[in-house]
Amino acid sequence: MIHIPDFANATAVQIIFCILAFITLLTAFLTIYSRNPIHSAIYLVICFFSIAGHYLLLNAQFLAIVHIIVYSGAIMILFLFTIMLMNLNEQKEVHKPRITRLGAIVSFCLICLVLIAIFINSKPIVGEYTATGEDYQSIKVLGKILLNEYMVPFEFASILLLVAMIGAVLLSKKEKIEK
Amino acid sequence: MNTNLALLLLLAPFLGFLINVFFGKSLGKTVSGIIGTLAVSVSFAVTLYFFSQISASKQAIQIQLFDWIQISNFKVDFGFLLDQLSVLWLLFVTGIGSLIHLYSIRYMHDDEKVHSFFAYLNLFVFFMITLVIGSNLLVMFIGWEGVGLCSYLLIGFWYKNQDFNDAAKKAFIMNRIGDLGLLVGIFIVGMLFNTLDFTALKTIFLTGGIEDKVTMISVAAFALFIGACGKSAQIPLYTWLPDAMAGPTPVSALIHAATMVTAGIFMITRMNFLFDITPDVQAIIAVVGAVTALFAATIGLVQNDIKKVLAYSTVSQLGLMFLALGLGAYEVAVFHVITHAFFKACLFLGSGSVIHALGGEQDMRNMGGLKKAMPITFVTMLIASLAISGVPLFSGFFSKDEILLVAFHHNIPLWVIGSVASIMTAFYMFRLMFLTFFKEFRGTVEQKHHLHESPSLITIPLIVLAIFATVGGLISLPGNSWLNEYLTPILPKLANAEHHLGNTEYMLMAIAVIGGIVGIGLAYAKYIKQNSVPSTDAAITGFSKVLYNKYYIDEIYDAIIVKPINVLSVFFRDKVETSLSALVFGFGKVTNEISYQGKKLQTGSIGLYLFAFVIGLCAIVSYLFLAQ
Amino acid sequence: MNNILNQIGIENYIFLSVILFSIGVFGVLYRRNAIIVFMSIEIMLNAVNLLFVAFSTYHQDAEGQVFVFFSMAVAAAEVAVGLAILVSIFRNLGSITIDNLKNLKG
Amino acid sequence: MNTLIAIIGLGVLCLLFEIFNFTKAIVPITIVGLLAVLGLTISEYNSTESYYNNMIVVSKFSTTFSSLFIVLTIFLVGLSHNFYEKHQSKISDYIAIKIFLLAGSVAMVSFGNLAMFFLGIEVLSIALYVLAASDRLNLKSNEAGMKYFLMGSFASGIILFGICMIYGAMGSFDVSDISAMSQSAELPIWFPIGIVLVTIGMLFKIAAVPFHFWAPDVYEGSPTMTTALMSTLAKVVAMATLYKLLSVMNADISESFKIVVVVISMASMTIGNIMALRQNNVKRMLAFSGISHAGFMLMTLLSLSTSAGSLLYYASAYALAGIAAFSVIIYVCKNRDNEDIVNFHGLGKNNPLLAAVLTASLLSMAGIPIFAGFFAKLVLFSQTIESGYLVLVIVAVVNSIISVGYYFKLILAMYTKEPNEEKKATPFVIYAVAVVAIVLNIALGLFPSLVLDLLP
Amino acid sequence: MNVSLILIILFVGALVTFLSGDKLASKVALFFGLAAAGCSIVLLNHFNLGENISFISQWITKPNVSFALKADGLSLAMVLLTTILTAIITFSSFGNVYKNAKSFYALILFMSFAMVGTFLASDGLLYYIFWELSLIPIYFITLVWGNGDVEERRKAVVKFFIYTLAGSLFMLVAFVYLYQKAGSFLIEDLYKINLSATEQLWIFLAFFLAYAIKIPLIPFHTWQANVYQKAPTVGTMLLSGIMLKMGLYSIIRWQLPLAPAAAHEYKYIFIAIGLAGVIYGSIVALRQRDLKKLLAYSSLAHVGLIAAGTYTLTLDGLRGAVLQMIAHGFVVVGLFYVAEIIFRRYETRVIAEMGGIRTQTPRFTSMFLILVMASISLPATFNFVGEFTVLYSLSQINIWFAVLGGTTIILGAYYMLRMFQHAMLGETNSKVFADVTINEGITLVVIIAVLLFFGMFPKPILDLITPSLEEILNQINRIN
Repeated sequence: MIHIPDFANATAVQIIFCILAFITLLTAFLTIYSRNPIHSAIYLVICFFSIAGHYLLLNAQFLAIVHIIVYSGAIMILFLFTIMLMNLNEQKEVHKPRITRLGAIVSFCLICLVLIAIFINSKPIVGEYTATGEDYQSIKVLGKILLNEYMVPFEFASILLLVAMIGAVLLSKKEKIEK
Repeated sequence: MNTNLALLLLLAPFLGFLINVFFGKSLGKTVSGIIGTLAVSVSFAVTLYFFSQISASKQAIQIQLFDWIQISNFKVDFGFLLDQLSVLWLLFVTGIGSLIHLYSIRYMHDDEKVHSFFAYLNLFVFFMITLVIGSNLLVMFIGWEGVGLCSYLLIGFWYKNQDFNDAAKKAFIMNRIGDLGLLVGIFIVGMLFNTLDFTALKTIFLTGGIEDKVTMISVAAFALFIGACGKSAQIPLYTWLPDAMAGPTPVSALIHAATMVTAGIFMITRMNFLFDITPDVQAIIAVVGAVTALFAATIGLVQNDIKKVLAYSTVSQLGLMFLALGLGAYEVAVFHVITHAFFKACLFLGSGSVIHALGGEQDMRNMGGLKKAMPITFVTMLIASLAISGVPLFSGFFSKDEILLVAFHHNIPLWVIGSVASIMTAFYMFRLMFLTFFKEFRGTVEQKHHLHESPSLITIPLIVLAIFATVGGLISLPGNSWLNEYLTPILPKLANAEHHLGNTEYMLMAIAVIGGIVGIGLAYAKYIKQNSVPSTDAAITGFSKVLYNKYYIDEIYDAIIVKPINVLSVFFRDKVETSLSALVFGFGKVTNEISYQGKKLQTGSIGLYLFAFVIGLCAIVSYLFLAQ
Repeated sequence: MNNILNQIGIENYIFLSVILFSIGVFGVLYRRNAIIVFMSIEIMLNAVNLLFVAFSTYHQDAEGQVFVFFSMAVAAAEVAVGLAILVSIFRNLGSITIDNLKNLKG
Repeated sequence: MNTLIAIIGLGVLCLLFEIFNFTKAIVPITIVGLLAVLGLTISEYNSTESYYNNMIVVSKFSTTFSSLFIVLTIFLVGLSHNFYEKHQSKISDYIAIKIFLLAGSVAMVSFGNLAMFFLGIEVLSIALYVLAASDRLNLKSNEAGMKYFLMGSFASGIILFGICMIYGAMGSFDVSDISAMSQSAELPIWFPIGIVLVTIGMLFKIAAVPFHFWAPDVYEGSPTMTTALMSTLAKVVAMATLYKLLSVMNADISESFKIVVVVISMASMTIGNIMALRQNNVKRMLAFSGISHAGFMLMTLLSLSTSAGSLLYYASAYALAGIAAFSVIIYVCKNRDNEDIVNFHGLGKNNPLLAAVLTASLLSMAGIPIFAGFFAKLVLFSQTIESGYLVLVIVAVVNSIISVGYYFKLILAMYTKEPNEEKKATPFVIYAVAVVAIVLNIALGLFPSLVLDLLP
Repeated sequence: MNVSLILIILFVGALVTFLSGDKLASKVALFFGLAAAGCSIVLLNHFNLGENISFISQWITKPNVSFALKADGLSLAMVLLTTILTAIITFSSFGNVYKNAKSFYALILFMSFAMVGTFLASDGLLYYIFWELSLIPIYFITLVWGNGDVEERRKAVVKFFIYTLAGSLFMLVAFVYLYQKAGSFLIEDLYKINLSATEQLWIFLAFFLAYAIKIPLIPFHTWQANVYQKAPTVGTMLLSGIMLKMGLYSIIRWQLPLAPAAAHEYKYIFIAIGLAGVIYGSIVALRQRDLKKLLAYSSLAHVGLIAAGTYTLTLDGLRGAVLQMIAHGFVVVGLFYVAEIIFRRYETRVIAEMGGIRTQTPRFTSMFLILVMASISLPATFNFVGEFTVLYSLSQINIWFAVLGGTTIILGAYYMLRMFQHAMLGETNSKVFADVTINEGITLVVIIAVLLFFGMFPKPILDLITPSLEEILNQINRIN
């Protein structure tokens, strides 16, 4: 069953979802479309914020906050930093050949259509979405899960970050030339 | 005892061969010649022993040595069969063989490779004996091919001349065509009767019960006949024999006149029981024989090379023998084989003597008037010529006459052909005699200076052979034939054959004699009276040119068989092989080309790679979830 | 506490994230500027994250959200490494246009 | 679990060594450490246990494959000393990254939860991105790193999406739960989609057609050491993981999915082999060869329940041959700016032993008997025929024939061409690694049961 | 005492030769070659006394592969051929100096090892492994020590290798398929399975491809002439003398009994292919310029006949084929050696550049001639016994087959004598042709002695092979 937003009888949640979704998609598109990297970055930040909005809508407050901190805060800053560092501006990008654009559009349409078609074709989800009423996404719960059940992945994520760190260092460290 | 003697008979020449091969060079020319001659003489002596034994006992001697080849339904022993037929053959093989060995000691004295000459001759005798005394078809086949090998070696004895080598090769290959026929015949015989042993086969045939197999037997007989054609130089496989004259003259005398070429007749006589029940094949044999006789005789009319004349004469005479075989008169054929062996050997040796005297000259146009210089040679050759021409009282008269007689009784046209061939024989033989020995010498002055009678080692064999050529007819006089009696165990029909002389017979005899004399007369008229000498090669025209060029048979064979095969070979080599090869390489090339084109796809562009990724993803997903 | 998905529907979240994901794919293919390409990849990852949270709500289960943390860690690590590579390319090449990276081919 | 912890400990130790300036001793100590870990892993062979809420599941599958990975890492670390001679200051970083990469690999084959799987594959990938780009002054290396990174992240995105769909369908990341549920309940379509997407992501990692385009470029551009790692360890890990993913989640593979596998397998073999024919660069050639081997290994997916042993065997055979080949390549192409076949001219004269080793390893890859590669293919063919895909086997056979073409190109270059430079000294470690690897390979070829019987 | 001893001797021999250094290598190799030959003769003796000299032991459990060496008369005959020829071939190479001799001789022994293994193995996979293994040494022998332009040699060798490998891989698939049915690779177990006609046909064809390329039969022969020409003579001898017998042996041992119905059904086609090879090979041989190439095509013709014999599915056909295999092995080694002897003196293999040798060395000429005569199967040589039996078996099927096969008698004589004439006869060559050395003489004499002896007394070999061939024939005929 496809929920087509019925704007006449739309609940607030539905309207918010639609607006957020629109913002998300638009800014995501603009991120890609914008010629100036800095603009792209800013659109992306907006996009991330709108996604955080979705999280909030789904009542995942903690995640929303983490999301904003990590993406908008850390990752985007890293991007911006690099853009600034390299002093990029819009002129730098060479003209895209038509075939590239065509290919990109074809891919976009294909992947979009194929996946959506599958979901539409498939057996719709029937019935009410259950709500246990239990708290499953508060910081407390998340913390428990993360540090009990998911302790090993959590620790292992540290290895991931360690590797990334060593890697970044390895790639940028100047060598002492030993003769 | 018999086994040991038979082995001595067989191995004496082989021993001679080995000694000559390994020590011949150090022994010196004469010694190696003597060893060769002795070896064959030993065989001759043993043969005489066996002859006397068999004449007395009339029992064939069977000797089994060991198992040789094993076939699923029968096995082939290596064994000997000494019966009337084989001993008879042995007699003249080893007898004439000894004489020719003796002759060769002197004749080949100036050659540097005398020892290998004697080695080959001994080897030849060894194989010939194997051929003759083999107790089954396959042992005979050893000898059969072995004499072919020796013939190859001896024709190509002067191997520095590639023309001679070509002749040798040709002889071998032509023989092999026949051999294939013989093999096929052997296969069929083996298949039908589960044995190749002569005695066993004969028993099977005599007991009967083979009527349902006659068709296959005919095929076998025909195949065997092809084998005989190859060895005995019948149409269409005769062309090798004239070329075989490239070998030293004693070789021509021994192998290509007296012994090897008669192997076909031997084989057919051996298998007479088989041929007797296949009249169709017999008819073919008779026709082929007659045609060959005439055909070769016509060619012989105009040849100028003394040995070539004799060669075609041999082919012609062999044709007559086949005619007799085809008519079922095996004993007559055998009789002619024997007389022919004497006079033809004599003729060849005589011509050898002439050639020797002239320092290698073989063209009769450059001879003449040798009568005075070489009286013994002249007389012996004259006797032999009279014999071959069928002049009464000489051996040839009896044997040839019997053939014509048989032909007349069976089929008049064949008799006519045979008679014409005989007249021609008389003509060309005396043409040879007149051109060689009469009138003035036409050679160079230097040759004339050297003219001389050959030494006694050469003339003695001539004289011996001439004597036999004269009296050889005695073994089978009309009406009182020792030979027929002797051969009766081999040819059971002879027992009840009546041999009386009626008017018809006398008349035919007269016709034959007249024919012979006419032939001689014609030759006399042309070469003595008119004093004509054959013109030079270029001046020959008309039909005689066709004859002189042997009906262009060699050229025709060359054009329709040899050339096409060679062209085919070149075509296969240059075209088919390369294209097959290219086909295989083609797979590699195509994949390589695909690879080369494929490399262009790998452009290095991330966009393309990701595009492929996405397309692949979509394809898989849509195949799995949308296409169902 | 009512499940918010009753009002929106999980499908819509799926469609949203599929489209968002596709936009990311589009970006990766469309842009030649490596940084924007990185950003597109981030968009893809975020599309998935969004779906994780939606599913988490759908199942009323926290694990999905926990997974998003790991996903973020991964994204961060990737970006760090990616940018490090980018920087060294920029040092060598003076440009970050990925079309210039065509030395390896064939 | 102990293995994983020990490996991580070793990795951290490596980092610490630099601080204490032990760089000289780092390689031997790491090797000794890895040997100890290997012993530890082997000792766990018979214990099937799951740790920490089923995050890590130790089974025969995980221990055997982990052991293989550790062995490969030992070889790779052994070669490192020589390769990174000029980068002494960074050697501990390199080694540590490799050790962590190993940790990621082990996590990938012993995961009990998709989170571990995802983190494992990311550790592996990120380590590889770094290693690919590690020759940072070399533009080719940069390019390789960039390409790998971009495409790898893209694939990670797909994998993540797939995991998400699985989660959406199952509400859990725990593979045993997923496995249980996949049988019982009526599933939403998300689950098969998730499986397919994850599979596609893994197909990218093992470089199967049409997700293979990165491989030749990245192999060529990366430092040879890294290429060796990618083509042996990384490929084997990815394949084992894909196998484990599909078998452990009890994703009842449909017929049409099998057809997809068959098609991809055929395409990988064919395209890999054909493209390899015209390559001049040995690393590139081996990349395409690797693609074709990926195609071969995919055949194991057609008989999931019985082919773990053959996969292990194939992986061992292929990886050991790869290690031997790359150790020779490292020796030959040291101080050269490319790895073209020209460099191998006359190796048969200059260094017969290494030429023989390279020949043997190529023959093994081509599937010539007594080398393990032969048995690997044989077992694979046998299983595939058993599951009824004779056509696939015939395509595989045709491909084996094509593959001989390019393997022999290299062999011919070694033996028929004149050397274009003087002999150079060969470090001991190269000999040691090359010979030991190829001897192991031959030993496996002579006694295939040693490995084949380890897994059902 | 069992047959694995021969394998061990040869393998150890290869190792020791490799370690012995370039100077000693040839002698060490000869020693081990002789030891192996001696060992096989001793084993033959044991076998004739009725002892069990087979060897079997489980090798791999999954797939079920055994290290099974079964010695019956047929195998032993082939093993004897291999070991004796290996010794002869090794000895024959004494006149040449090879660089890196230790590897060269080690490879010879290793190849011999693999070939002996092929002949002995009674486990399909083991057999296949040995079969493939034998390819590697000859590849290197040809590649590294061959003659002529390197590029062309490379092309020829690679073609050879890929081609033969291609064929045998299909055989492998067939084996695997059979294994799926039987659950074991042991030949006895493979015999037991019942296959449908279609299955049999495909299996038959898969085997045929492998063997047709190896033997080779037309039209799969294109690798042959080039490789024979480019290979060093030792390699050519190994290839033509022994290796191509592997294919023929395998037809008898594996192909026919495993797919008997298909064999019966399609035998005419395969006989025809064999006979086509006889005629085609003979005709192509006629106008070859290169001596080794000519011999290669003559080999093509002969093996075509042998193959035709095997496909008759009669005892005579099989027996004749085996006899002819052995005979051809010796004669072709002898002939190639003759080519080598000429090459050592004249440095050419082009027939047109020879000629006029006979005057200078009558002894050598005689031996050459005997070999030529044996090769065209003159009666009283071993080749005749084989060829006669084969032709006889063909005549049992259809007399025309015998006639067609018999053309080899004529055409063979044609091309061989033509070659002999142009290579040896004619005016004395201006280049000096040194007489054969003692080593060369011994080699040729041994070969000739074998050919002549068994030409007259083939019985020991017949007695050796007949029981095993009958057993195989029972297998072939089991469905009828």
